[in-house]
Amino acid sequence: MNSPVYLDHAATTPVDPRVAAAMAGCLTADGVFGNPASSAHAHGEAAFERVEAARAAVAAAVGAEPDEVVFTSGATEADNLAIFGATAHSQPRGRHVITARTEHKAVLDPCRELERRGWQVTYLTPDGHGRVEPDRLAAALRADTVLVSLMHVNNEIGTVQDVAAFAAVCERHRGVRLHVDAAQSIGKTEFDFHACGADLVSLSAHKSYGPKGVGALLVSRRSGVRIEPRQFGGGQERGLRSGTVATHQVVGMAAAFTLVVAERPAEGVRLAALRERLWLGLEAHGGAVRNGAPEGTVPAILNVSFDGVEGESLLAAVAPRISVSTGSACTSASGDPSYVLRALGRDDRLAEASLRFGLGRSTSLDDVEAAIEAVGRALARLRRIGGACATAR
Amino acid sequence: MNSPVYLDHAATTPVDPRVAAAMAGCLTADGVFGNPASSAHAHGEAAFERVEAARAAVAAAVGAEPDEVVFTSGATEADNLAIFGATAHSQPRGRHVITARTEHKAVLDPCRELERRGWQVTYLTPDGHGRVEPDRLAAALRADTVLVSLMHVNNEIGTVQDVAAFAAVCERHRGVRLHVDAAQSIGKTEFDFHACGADLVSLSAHKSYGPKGVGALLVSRRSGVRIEPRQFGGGQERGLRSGTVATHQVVGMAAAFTLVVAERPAEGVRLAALRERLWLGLEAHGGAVRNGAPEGTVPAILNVSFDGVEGESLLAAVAPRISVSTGSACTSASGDPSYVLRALGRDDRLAEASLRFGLGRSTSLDDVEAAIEAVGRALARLRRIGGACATAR
Amino acid sequence: MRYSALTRRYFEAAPCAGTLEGPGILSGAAGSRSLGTWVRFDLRVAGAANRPAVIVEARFLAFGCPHTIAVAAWVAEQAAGHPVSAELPQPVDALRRSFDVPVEKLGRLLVVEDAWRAAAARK
Amino acid sequence: MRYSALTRRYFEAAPCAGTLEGPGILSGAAGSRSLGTWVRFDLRVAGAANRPAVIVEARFLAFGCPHTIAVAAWVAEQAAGHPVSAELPQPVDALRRSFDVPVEKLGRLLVVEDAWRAAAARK
Ligand SMILES: Cc1ncc(COP(=O)(O)O)c(C=O)c1O
Ligand SMILES: Cc1ncc(COP(=O)(O)O)c(C=O)c1O
Repeated sequence: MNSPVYLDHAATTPVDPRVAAAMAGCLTADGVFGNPASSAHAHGEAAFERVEAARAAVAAAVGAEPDEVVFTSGATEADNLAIFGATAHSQPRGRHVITARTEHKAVLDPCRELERRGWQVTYLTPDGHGRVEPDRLAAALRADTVLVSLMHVNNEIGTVQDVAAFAAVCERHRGVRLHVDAAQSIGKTEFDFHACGADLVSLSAHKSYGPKGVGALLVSRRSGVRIEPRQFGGGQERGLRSGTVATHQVVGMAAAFTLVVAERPAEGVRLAALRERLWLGLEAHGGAVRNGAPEGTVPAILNVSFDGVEGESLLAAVAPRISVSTGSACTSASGDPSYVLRALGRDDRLAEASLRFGLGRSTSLDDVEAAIEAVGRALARLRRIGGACATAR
Repeated sequence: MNSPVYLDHAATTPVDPRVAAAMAGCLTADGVFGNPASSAHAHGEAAFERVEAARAAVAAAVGAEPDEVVFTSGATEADNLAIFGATAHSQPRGRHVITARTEHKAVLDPCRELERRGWQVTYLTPDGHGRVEPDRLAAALRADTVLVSLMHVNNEIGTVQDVAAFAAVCERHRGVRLHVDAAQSIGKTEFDFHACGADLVSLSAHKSYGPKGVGALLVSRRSGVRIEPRQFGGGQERGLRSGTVATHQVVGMAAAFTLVVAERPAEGVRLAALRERLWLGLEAHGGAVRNGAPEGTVPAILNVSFDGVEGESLLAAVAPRISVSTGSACTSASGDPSYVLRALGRDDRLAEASLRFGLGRSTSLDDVEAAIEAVGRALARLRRIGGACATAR
Repeated sequence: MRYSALTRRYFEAAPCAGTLEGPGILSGAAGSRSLGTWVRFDLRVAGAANRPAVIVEARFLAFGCPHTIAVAAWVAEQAAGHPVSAELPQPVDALRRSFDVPVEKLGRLLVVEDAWRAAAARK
Repeated sequence: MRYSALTRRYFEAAPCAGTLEGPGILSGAAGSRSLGTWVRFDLRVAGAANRPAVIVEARFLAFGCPHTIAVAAWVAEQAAGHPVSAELPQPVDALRRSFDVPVEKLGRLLVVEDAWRAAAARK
């Protein structure tokens, strides 16, 4: 059997060969392998310079200053650092946080943990397309609100939110801090740290053709936001995140971000066309419901619910031909229907019987046609086995 | 100028080319690049299998079971997870922790943070060779002690401690939990998780020819130790450490550990001989004091203090010829005299004027001779400039 | 989700999927689509006097996860030649083991069993 | 530690390291080895009547960090030809900038200045 067509780029992307080459240059004895903290000698200095060049490149790619970049092991760590780090600092001023029901678990689970510690958390329900209306945010703000955490691009349906509007609301509300999970943004849509007005932004490399296991938290200097560190030790990253900085990882992140940002305009147009072809093809199979407004979502993500089939079987039936998922990689193992789609008002059956197509660099028109055909066959077969024609539709 | 001889393997090691090759196979589109959490499809499954094979290999290398391995972003994270995770859980039983003054900052700084939160911490002073006597530990245990954190191999002087003796003391004391930082152990000396009797053990890949940015916390199943997670999200690593597992990183760690453990017996003998040659050569320059008992330290580390010279100048003078450091990479930037050597009773001047030679795979007899000569020249020059012959010696 | 080879095979081939028509067909269903699992069996039986009725042919429909579909398909396939009985060709627990069904999905196998019993009870 | 090119050059070459012997040498020291920084200057001076004494030759000894050694060496090198004076050839602040000395090391430059003054005061 041929290996299936990869259409799960929102879960993770292959590392760009140019990125892999840059990483390889920071590993072995003939490369820059020193410890960037070993400032006493040339091996350490060389690594330090690579790390700082990477920091500058990441900053440039996202419209930040180099000293606003705190490298982490990924967006999960960045989300945790932002949420616990910002709330630890502002605890005296209040113990209320606002987020949305459609956030990634790396935001929701820290919020749940805050609740266990006695904090109050408001979970906003977005509109049917996954957008939190700024007015709703404004209405939820309280005198004791210290942090708002709302994502930029949703990982399941690709909805792009108006972060600048959130920032304006927070700004008016005596400067409550805004954290934005932008793990899915870089290379998928435009993102500019300073322009968006957020205080804290989480990034991940592996959604943008960089390596897994590295990300960053952007910490706004202009806004003067303060966070408490969570990982203590050697004092790396200006004391905000101790632990040896992995040169090859941050170099990979920098190379990947630089490439995807440069290539995004053209790639966005290409993927948007492929996505619309994919949607038309899927729609023709009948009983398909598109999740997320076409104009308000990134071109790289298409999320569709299918009537008359059970979700797990749909996924299993298409798996030999295409690699897709029902939702985020983190929740697809649990088999629960997507909490994101349920938050948008889909019933359990439709939420469960949904596929997230994550288009990416390698995606060709052939891949899209193969996906349309594979889903069509699976639907026909499962609907027949399920007696859907006779009973359900 | 030729690049200096690398003698700082205790700060970090170059990645073994075989390890780098294994990592490269988990990055690009032609490799195993899927998200190991994407269980719905073949791309994810293949990554999952690599991760589990890596887990099994790491476990085998350190005498643990695969399900005792929790992958982290390094030993710093593992130390933090162990200390905060174990104390969070046992808080009701007491708020006292025991550690030693010679631990790595990744242990000491979390302990300081515990103190800020109202915990009490006893910092044991080791003997002149850096060993904590089990009797001292026994004497320090209190009714409210919940955790002991003592390292296996000291990163500055290479002292190997008797972890099994610590474990026996803890066991007798109604099972107070023992955490061991073994970041410097694997490949440098024998280490067996089950044999040593510790509840929690921190590991790092980049001290053993693996990549930076990956490590593990071993969590004993047999002892039933419980820890609270610190990073919340997708629920990876059985909920103990959320965040996408970086396939290439854990695969690199596994490959590296497998190699160093296999090669250790022969390599240990080779390095021990080189280290003794190095010591004899340095001693002949006069005014050299060896830190750590030769029989009680790993062959890969030699730490020597030099009389009659100032530390920073000594380091700067040898830097063009050899890459060494004064202590851990994490503290060498600060310019403070090593707190480890001060804890062993060295005065500030001697503690400051010390060099840690980290021998490793690439180290040849020529490197050792070059080091002896470079240090000799530096000492002679600095002692002359400092007027040491006339006044100090 | 990882599926055993047996599960995958019966999920993919789904032998005996469909319905039977005509007089004397025993039909029974259980579960509910809106709760995620629904199964129906149709059995064609033949019986001489003084001899217990024997299943000649069986068909199934299933809306559910791959385990549900695979097990229902296997049951329908095995049924032919067996006497009509409330017992499945293999007890639920044995099926769970053969098809490597996670414990938390036990409820779904009980839907298969219920559907089978409902059909057999029509006799 | 990163050192500027000038610091590295004077640290490595350390011109004028040593002592001077003989009559009329002005010597002064400051600091303490046990505190980490100690500096000594020896000056050979020549002076005709009615003219201020001029430094003919200077030597230094320094126990200290590379910045301390580099600055002391530079001062000793510059001194020749200058009249004996309590002032360094360049003020401490200018030296700090030329040699890119971190602020937290300012105290060490003051030891260099003190040693120089002690020597010049012998006049
Ligand atoms: C929106 C979002 N946030 C956070 C994460 C977690 O990022 P990481 O895998 O780098 O920990 C992901 C993806 O996994 C994501 O899609
Ligand atoms: C003893 C010890 N513990 C912890 C660490 C930190 O490990 P890592 O660099 O993987 O965070 C190190 C080295 O840096 C170490 O030597």
